[in-house]
Amino acid sequence: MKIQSRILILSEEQKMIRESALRLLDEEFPFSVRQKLSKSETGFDAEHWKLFAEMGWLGINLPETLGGLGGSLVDASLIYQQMGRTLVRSPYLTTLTGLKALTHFTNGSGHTDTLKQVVSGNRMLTCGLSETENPGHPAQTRLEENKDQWRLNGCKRLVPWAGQSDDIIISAIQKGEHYLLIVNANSPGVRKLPYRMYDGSRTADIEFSNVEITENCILGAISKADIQKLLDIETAMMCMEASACMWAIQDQTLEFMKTREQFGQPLSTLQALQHRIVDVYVKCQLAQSMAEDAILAAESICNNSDSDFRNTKRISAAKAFIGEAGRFVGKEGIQLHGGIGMTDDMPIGHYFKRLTTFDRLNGDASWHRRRFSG
Amino acid sequence: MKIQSRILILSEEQKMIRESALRLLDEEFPFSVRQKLSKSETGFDAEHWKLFAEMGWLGINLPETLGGLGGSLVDASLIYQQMGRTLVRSPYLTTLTGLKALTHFTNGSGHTDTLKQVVSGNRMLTCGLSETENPGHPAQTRLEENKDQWRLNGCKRLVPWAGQSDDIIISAIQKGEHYLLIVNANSPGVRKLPYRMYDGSRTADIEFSNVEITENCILGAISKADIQKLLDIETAMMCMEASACMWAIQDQTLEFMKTREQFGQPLSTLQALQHRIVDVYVKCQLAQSMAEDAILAAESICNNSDSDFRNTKRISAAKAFIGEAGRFVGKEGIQLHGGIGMTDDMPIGHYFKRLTTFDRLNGDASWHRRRFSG
Amino acid sequence: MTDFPDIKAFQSSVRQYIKQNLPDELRKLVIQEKMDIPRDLQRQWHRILQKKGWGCPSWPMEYGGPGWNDMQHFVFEREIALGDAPRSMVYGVGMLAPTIMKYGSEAQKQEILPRIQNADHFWCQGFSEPGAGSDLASLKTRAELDGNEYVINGSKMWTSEGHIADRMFGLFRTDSSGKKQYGITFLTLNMDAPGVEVHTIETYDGAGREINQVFFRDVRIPVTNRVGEEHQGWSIAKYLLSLERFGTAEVSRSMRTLQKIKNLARRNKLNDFDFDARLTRAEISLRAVELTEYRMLFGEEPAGAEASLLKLKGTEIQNEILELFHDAVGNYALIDARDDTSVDNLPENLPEAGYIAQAHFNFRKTEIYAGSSEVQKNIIAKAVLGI
Amino acid sequence: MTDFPDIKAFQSSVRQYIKQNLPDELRKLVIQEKMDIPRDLQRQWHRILQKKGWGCPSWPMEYGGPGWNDMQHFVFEREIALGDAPRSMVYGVGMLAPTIMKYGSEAQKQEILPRIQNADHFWCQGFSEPGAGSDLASLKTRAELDGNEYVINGSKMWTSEGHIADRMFGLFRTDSSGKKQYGITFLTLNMDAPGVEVHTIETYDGAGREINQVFFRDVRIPVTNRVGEEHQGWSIAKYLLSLERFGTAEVSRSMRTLQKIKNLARRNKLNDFDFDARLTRAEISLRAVELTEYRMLFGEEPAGAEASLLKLKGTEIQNEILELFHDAVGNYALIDARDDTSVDNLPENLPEAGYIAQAHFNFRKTEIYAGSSEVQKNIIAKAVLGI
Repeated sequence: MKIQSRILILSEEQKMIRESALRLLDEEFPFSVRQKLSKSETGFDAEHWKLFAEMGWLGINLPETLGGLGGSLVDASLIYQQMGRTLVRSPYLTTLTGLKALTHFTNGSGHTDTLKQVVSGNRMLTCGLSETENPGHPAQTRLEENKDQWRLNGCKRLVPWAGQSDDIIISAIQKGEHYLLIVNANSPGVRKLPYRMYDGSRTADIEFSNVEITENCILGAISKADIQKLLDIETAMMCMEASACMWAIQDQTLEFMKTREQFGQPLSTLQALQHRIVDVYVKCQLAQSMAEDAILAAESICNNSDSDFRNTKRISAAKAFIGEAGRFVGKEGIQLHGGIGMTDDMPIGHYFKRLTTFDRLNGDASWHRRRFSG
Repeated sequence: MKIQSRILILSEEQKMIRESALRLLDEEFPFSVRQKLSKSETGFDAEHWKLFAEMGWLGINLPETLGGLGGSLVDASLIYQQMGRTLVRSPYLTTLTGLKALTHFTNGSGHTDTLKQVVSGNRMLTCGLSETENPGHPAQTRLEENKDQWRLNGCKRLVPWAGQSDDIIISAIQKGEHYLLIVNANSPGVRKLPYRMYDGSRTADIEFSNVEITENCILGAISKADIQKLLDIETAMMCMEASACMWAIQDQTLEFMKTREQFGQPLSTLQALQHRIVDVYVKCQLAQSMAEDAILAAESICNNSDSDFRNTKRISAAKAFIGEAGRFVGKEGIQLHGGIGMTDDMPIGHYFKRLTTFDRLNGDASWHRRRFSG
Repeated sequence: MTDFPDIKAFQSSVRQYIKQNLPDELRKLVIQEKMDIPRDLQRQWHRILQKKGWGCPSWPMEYGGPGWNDMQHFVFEREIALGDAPRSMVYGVGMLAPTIMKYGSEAQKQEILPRIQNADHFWCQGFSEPGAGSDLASLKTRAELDGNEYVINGSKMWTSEGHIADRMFGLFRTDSSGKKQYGITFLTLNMDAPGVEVHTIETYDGAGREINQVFFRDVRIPVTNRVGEEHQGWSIAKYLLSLERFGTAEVSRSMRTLQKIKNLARRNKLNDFDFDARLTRAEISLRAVELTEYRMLFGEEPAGAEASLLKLKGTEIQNEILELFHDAVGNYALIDARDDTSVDNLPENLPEAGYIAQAHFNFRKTEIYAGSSEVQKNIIAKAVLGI
Repeated sequence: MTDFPDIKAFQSSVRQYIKQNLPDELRKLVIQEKMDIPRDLQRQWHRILQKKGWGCPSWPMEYGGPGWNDMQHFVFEREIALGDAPRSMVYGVGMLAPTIMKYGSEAQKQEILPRIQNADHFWCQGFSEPGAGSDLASLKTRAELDGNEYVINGSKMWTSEGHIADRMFGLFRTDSSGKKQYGITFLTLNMDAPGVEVHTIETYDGAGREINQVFFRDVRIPVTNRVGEEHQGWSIAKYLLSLERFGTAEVSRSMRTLQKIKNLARRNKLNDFDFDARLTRAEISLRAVELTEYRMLFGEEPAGAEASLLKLKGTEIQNEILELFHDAVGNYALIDARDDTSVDNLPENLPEAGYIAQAHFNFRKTEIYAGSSEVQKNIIAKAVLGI
């Protein structure tokens, strides 16, 4: 099913972004390639990353002066939506978050070179803002001054793609205040404990033992609310990805039901199964509405320096809803496929794993429900 | 569907109790009679009550010396189960609870005459142990001694059939201790605010203003745990009733589906509806297991003076499960009937109302889940 | 979201007008979810709205409507719900009138529309029959041509407001020889015509007079009461039923119920985490339906059969929310609101107990009528998913 | 409940024996929900049980089984699960053996049963095919009689443990002329026979070698390998499949998982009311299935097709509980347990993260295999409700 926006009213240009992203990803990133990359060293392909850079996708939200396209968050979300649909796995989102952190709070001053290298695909950047399951939980990682030298001690958990990154943006605490830092991932005292995730993406715990931090790498003080904003924006992007994953499951399951025969007739003619694929379809529609609303809320957050609690709630409602709905749709997708749905060769299980991951990251459904009602 | 016990292993005599109760109730209490009685003054028929007395049902749990049959709680539950199945409305359960309170804690001494009159159907007794939604919440109703006279002040909420009763057993507090009293419902200072419930049963708030209580009417001190036991036993009885209500809905809905045609074929041939009535059937089976287990737990409570928290949990698990399952089955029953299910002439909606009432009384599903897990 | 200039101003003028002009007596009945609102009160309110030209909100200007765009109409309906005003007179204003505008003769337009607009005539719908509910096309009530008149025999079922209606529009069997969709004719008739008898169908919730069975025994109506061609009523009915597609989700009413629950929970100081978790879930689900309704109405492309999901999910969440309301009220919700003594005895701080149970039971109908949830699923399967 | 004298004593002797004799290495694999437990470990454990005469718990004494009554068997299986011992060897011990006892020739009994009892031979099942899953009778793999041999061509799908099995029993098409249930023959064969090829089917959860597709190319087996009459294998299969009816609810395993969740929650000091509410609901639902299983096994009347509900609800609640476990572990549950580095890096206090995701994904199979949930519903509709 073609994804049509209805809450988002897209310009012709935006529709083009969406369509061309889909075309490119379909071509360059078929399921077979994804499977091959799952067990590779880095989990994604440097050639793909180069392509993303060439398409301008990495700098889509940056001003043209910094080598970007000057696009909106919605523009970026349309690309990421199609990555969800085609189940593309890459450090795309965490890179965008890292760039946003770098530019939004410091306008990139002093790190223009890093920025440009990231945007051109020559340097990998990631961002680790959480230390526990609760997104935005205050950092315990400490920045300390000792004899005119800044030292970093602590641990950041499950920082996406940190093992594959050259630079990591993190938050740390100093005298009760939070600071945003950019740390070279290969500095002495930085220890990475890498993990492969079950959706094939990579992550790592990062331990900092007396890591020397130059003045230049301290981007500035940042409020807890501003950290939360970065996370909210990222979460809204994830919602767009996840709702597109759901559509992919719907499409593939419907197609399977139309072709697979049992007791002499296609599965799609059995009314009990019809009603169940309808339930899946309905969840996809509702999830899409929530995702679109979340990305609009996130765009408001981007555009306003004031914190608006309503926007935060819109994003939490979406995350909670899609978290649950996505897992439901994944389970139904497998069940409606029967045994075939359990096989590694079918994409369906991999979409389900991605959607399960989605529900957990940046706060699960239960956490966001509490935040929504709080 | 014939209700078969499987956790409960019944004696031949018990099977006879069950079958004869069903036969009698089916005959004497068809749905048309129930409908007629709904809007009558008292909500039930004195002739039926006489019949219950003649059958020995009112004194089923009392020793023969007090005019009872000396039967077990399971025996009583088999009768009450069939009242659920045939949707009989009467003060049967609250009468049993009242009698249990009267005999269990005082062995009826001093009230033998009242007991006998109740058992023979000539005097109506009820029991009001709760003052809030939380079953067994400590009483606020106060028993006070003033110049060698006992006075009662306070209010008991929603005491079942209190408007139709001659005597009411209640708990009251005096100097931090709880006492069980039997109060003549027509004493000066007793004010009844009667209600008709949507399932046609009757209830009342009872206000006590300086009601004079003779020494003889103070049955004795009672612990909170013992009040809870009385409520637990009553709750287990209700579970047997409710699970039988569920079976009735299942039977009637299945029958309807087999006969009602749409688009030229019986509803029962539509697979989506088949799977839904299967869900109903499954809930009925599970609920029955829970009900049987609850009544066995309640029988243990009856037989042991020691409080066993495990028995309490078994009953709470059953109440929570059947509360939710009953409402589910009621809603499905109506939905599968379509418009016909909305009409007052069909029993289905009345069973649903009874099951909704069941979920609320003596603590709703949410309350019992907390108690189970606590 | 799309910007609609001045929509905020429009919204607040509607809100203001409702607040100032809705009779208290009526507001109270609506808050209490009464199904049997008296005819004269309904008429009074219609005329109050009509003073502003708002009585027939969906009508184009050429027929004396306000000529609103979809967004204005949407905002108006939401304010009606949130302001505790009654639903608009759906059978005349919302269903028959647009059908007449599209299929009616000039004479029918002249005759029918002004009387709807002025609330002179109340209409009811004669579609379903005892053996034809979801399977509407199998209807059997006959209209036989006899000279210049049709003679009607049979009965119609589930006729809401049949007991207060002046007129009925409906579908009647004029030919049984072909496939069942053929041979159905769309007719209108006077409810006081000889041979028409209205019997109330009592519902298990005890909502009072709401639905009826209407019997016809040799009821004679002039041929000029026919809308469209003889035997071709099915396509008119399909058009008419498609008008119900939006709004049946009852999102605005559910939003209002949620407000009531929160208001009650604040007063009752509930501290039940289990309840709170259910409430939050329901609130988020309602939001998903609300946003989807908005998206389908005002988004990139107009929604077709997909809109069936709004009815499907909207009524589901509506009933979930009413169930939460019922549970929040507590055990006093168990009283029978038909019994005056019981209502009088209720604690003063719990007026909700006087109506919530009835609403909770009554509104189960919304998952059944106007195409049951099962029918909506069949429609989506067929028309959207192509299976 | 019925009293079974001495059942408590029996239970504690079983518990004791498992505790003292289950090899640590094996216990660890079971705790980690490993699907690919090595053959030699399985054999070792079987022989440890067999020392007590418990290796084939369902067998009657005449065949060297313990001759237990249903209650003893039930208690034994529960203790196996709660004691983190592996499932018994279902294909040989639980399925083929009783079938041979009922339908096999004397020679087959002599040949097959002792080798199962001593765990000399591991068996697998060849029923499903790529085009015949829920619709088993539409199987197509052919066995053609050629003198004293059958010649097999085709393939079998979803063959659990096919890669470690010595023998297969299965259903093969010997005649396609009649209705599809006719012409199916029950045969056994050597997995190392020329022309047999076993291909592992990888599952999306990454559970390792568990299920296979088995290809047959001109595989020749002697006629004496046939069980029962030619073409009449369907009724044997139905008998064999009915043996699975209990136990597939996996109640005991779910009880064990619940213990693990509570243990974890205590350590993690979770304080999430939403999670607690879900957990309590699941615990109560499991209890309902547990009691129903008990009731159907030991109650007033033996359960027939109703037992389908145990598989249906048991696997549903099993997966609900595994999902809760996954959620309770938190974000470290997201790691891929196939990757040794990842497992090594895990925080020490969270060993559950090393296996829960895989179990959570893998066990979705239980709602699909051995008659999917949809098939169970069809069975109940037809055989219990008569529709």
